[in-house]
Amino acid sequence: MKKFMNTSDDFLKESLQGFGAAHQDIVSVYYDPNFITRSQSTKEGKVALISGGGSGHEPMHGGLVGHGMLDAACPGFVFSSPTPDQMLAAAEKVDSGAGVLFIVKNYSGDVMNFQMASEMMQSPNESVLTNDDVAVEDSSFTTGRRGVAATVLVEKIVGSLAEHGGSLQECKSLGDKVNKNSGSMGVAFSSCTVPAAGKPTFELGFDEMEFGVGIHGEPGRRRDKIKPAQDITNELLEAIIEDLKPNSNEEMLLFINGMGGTPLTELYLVFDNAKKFLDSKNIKISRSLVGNYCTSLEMQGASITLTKLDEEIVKHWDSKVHTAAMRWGM
Amino acid sequence: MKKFMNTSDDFLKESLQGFGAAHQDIVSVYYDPNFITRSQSTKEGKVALISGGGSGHEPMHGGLVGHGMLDAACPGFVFSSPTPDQMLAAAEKVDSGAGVLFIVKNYSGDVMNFQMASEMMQSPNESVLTNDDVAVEDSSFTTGRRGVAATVLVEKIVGSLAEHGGSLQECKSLGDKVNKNSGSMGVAFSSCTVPAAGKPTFELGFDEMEFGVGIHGEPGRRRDKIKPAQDITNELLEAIIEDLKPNSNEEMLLFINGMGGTPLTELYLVFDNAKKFLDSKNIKISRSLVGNYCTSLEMQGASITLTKLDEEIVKHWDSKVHTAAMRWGM
Amino acid sequence: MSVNFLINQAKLIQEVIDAHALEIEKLDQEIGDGDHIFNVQRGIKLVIELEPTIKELPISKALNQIAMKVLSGIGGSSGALFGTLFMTMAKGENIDEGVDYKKAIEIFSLGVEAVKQRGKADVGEKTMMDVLIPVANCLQDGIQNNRDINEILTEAVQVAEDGMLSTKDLLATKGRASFLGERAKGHIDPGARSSQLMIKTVCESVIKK
Amino acid sequence: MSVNFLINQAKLIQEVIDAHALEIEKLDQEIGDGDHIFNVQRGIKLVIELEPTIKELPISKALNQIAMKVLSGIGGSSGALFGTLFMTMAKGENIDEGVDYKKAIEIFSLGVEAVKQRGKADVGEKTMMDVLIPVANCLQDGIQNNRDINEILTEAVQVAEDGMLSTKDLLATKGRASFLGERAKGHIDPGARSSQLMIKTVCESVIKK
Ligand SMILES: Nc1ncnc2c1ncn2[C@@H]1O[C@H](COP(=O)(O)OP(=O)(O)O)[C@@H](O)[C@H]1O
Ligand SMILES: Nc1ncnc2c1ncn2[C@@H]1O[C@H](COP(=O)(O)OP(=O)(O)O)[C@@H](O)[C@H]1O
Ligand SMILES: [Mg+2]
Ligand SMILES: [Mg+2]
Ligand SMILES: [Mg+2]
Ligand SMILES: [Mg+2]
Repeated sequence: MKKFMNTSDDFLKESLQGFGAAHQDIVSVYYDPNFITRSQSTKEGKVALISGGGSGHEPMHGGLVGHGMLDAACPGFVFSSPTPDQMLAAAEKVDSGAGVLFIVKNYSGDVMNFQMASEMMQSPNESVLTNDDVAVEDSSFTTGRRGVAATVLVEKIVGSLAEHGGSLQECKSLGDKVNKNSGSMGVAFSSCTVPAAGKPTFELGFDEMEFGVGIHGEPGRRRDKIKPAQDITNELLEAIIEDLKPNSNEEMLLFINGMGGTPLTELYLVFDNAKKFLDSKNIKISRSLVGNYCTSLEMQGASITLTKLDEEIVKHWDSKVHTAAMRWGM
Repeated sequence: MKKFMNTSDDFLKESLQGFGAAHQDIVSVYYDPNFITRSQSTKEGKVALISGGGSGHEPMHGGLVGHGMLDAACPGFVFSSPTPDQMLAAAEKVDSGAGVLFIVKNYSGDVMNFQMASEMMQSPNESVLTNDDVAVEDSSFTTGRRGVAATVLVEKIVGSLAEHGGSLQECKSLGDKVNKNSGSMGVAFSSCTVPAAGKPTFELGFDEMEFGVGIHGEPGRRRDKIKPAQDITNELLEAIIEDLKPNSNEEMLLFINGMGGTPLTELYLVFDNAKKFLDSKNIKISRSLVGNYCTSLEMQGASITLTKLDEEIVKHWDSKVHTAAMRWGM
Repeated sequence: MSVNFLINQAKLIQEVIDAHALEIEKLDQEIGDGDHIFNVQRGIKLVIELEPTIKELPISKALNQIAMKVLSGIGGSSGALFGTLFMTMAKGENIDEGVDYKKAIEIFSLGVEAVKQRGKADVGEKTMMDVLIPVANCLQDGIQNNRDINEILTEAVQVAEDGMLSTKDLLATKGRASFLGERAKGHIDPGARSSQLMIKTVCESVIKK
Repeated sequence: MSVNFLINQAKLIQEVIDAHALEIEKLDQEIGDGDHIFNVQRGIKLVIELEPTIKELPISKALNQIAMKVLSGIGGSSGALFGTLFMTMAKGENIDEGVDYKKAIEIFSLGVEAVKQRGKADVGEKTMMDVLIPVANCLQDGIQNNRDINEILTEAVQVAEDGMLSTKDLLATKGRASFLGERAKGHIDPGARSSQLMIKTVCESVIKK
């Protein structure tokens, strides 16, 4: 395993320390229990947004803490959900009386830990559960679908509404809507290596890819031979479109997300290929995002997310934001 | 080779197309010859900054075109310097009469091609040559040192001066100063693969790293066994400090740059380790940057850059910027 | 059941889990995200480190401290589930007046019921519940029918193993493995394996006495 | 020397370079950035594609178009250097009135001198100059001494090969390989190899006639 690390035990802590030191103007980092808040306290009457999840997906969620987005993030160990004490400590710090909205990716561990925190909390709180990964079949009898890259979009859009004075219920509703309007699917060219494990989570042949991979290296729909980018892009988009069923001429946001080990150059190429395909389907891309936002350690690969837009979503997407990883308008 | 690509011939073009489509508000992309300009034309009397170099280092330079930074960028083929016709076409588009400053990384190919463009141009122009890579010995009898990640800092800082009305000579002087004040060195954990080559540029054993690597995968000072991050960081910093000879309590900018395949989590860990070392040397880090800015395709690794700060440099570092890859204040 | 008993069991469990670490790691890599073994190992270590803090405490307080440590120190699904198990056991009625076999089985069963509520998974969904629920049932049955405790525990070891093995051919409907659909078939659930090993360890150590 | 001759030479060179592509690629991977072979191959292809555009042009215009194509189509060091070579040759005095051996050698030598200015590298710095300069000198010497052209060209082939081989043990002081210091020793310079192959191809094809 080749990583910039000293020991796997210190990996998370040192990374958090570096993050905190590099972005003192935006965030404060707390330890034992670990959580990240904005460097300025929540203004009175503003709903506090808290997300969290296993580490290894940076910049999500710590890099998304700041004006117009999250109030706090709770990083678990690498790929392990955080624990209720982290969420409670974070909530205590950032709750200004208007309630707390938890943004939770749909994994058993995350869901259960956030639920326990929610039950232990005295103050009003709600949760938005993201489950945008169309690689997995949805069903109310099972855990359902995974929450992946659309979580970033939910955090941006709901973050703006909270900043503009939206109530806890309004924030939850908008979060649920953005999640429902979104579909994602990813593909991996290489595995990632969890520091504590020291070896790759899975093995891929030199000419293989994992189609529909999860953000922890969970197996996807199938293992496939590697293909031209246009073919991969088309197949990902077909799966997403089949799920979202957009109308012709529907306006959408196209998000090309890198898994951590794929450079921007390739992500822009995927964006190009995606646009060609979507143009041919009369789907209008009126907003976009390209970059490494919801990653899987050093995994090579990318995911595509499409989100149906309406006036409210566009307004809150465009509004200003100031976090370590996403910043515009200020 | 696993890449998001269709054919190696179309790699650059499709990537540029995606870049242009994703950032229409900031840039315009031109083809044959290829160059990228701001979507708005240079305001009268403002010195035009043009950089360029081989592709494969994204977001440098195209992602650094925009308000407060570059006016144009000329992308060559992957790892091949661009050609004079690109620079001439770009200059023609963005020169508003106050002259053109070329920012060129010190490689024979880049230097010669930019020189030819400069000689062919009618209007006033100057060049800043960056050569911050301390892994290579400096000498006036040889090509000298390579230009690497400090180029990004030069572009930001000089970009601000140009925006604030600095003359061509003033811009050149500031660029030379920032370059002289900067030292960089990198380490690679894996090779990169040039699309046209289809196989890795070099081979590294499972426990080896290339210490002092160049941004095209050029060999560095030595091949070494992989070490704890703190050791690697210390050695890189020692080499840089030996070159820059900062005073005790000198204020510096610390830039941890990813090579493309190393995730943010690790870069922040390196930032932490670097801060620990610099604290012990009484070097004050008063500005910082962490991320993938000057990359080498999908190479795993990182480089560290230190820049001595003074009031002028800090002012122009802090001023607002609006490019695809670097944005603050607006 | 005493605090001392709990700590000793944790130490025995540590040995057994460590001996099966690679196997459990591999199971979670195949149908999960690979962290289950580290989660479990970290949890056990934290519980053992609690010894000086809890050894003089009444068992309800000790169990509660263990629960909090497990809950805050593990993370992931197993942290929430094992945390819930101990939190519920700590709330057992009158346990500070002594915990005999009957009481121990009672509070364990209450704990398993709470875990079932927390994870909303029942038998047959390819999780640790395929071990925990049958074991709780077997223990309760045995004690209600006044059977010999060694016999009951011996049966529980077998039931745990059967439950664990049964997960192999199941389709997962809860937890991370549920994302795999048919592809999860043919793999034993990591949480079922670690729970089964813990139950086996505890039961056999008690039988030995 | 005619436009037709230039195009035919480009086609011959293409065959030879393609046959040595892997070798040249490896050389630039060892002490450069690996793109030299692609740069050269792209350049040759572009020149050959110019055939319909330039075949009726006077040689000065044809050479100039070749120069511009090489300059704008290759990039990197070799694009600037080969571009400079052709740009300078295109400027040769009175070449549209016919180019005999003497004239050809004269404009080639002027071109090499311009390349030397452009790259600021002389013999002994481990670049293509270790081939180009000795070859230009050998050709000029030969023609000034009125030696037999076949003899001159045969010698030039040998001089090119010696120059190319000499780069192996040199320390590089110019170009990308200069970054390597001692580590560049033991490797032949890719630009020297490609230039040598081109010179060999041209000379031998002329000798054959
Ligand atoms: N909803 C659930 N109910 C019961 N057990 C579950 C549930 N979800 C997961 N598990 C158990 O948790 C185990 C995985 O634990 P672990 O790897 O520590 O957490 P995570 O899945 O969050 O990475 C699974 O093997 C399964 O036995
Ligand atoms: N300053 C120079 N003068 C002469 N030749 C040079 C110079 N710099 C580089 N070269 C030649 O160029 C060759 C490399 O060309 P190429 O790989 O196409 O460009 P780059 O080095 O920009 O990648 C070297 O092998 C060397 O022969
Ligand atoms: Mg986990
Ligand atoms: Mg090159
Ligand atoms: Mg797991
Ligand atoms: Mg080269």
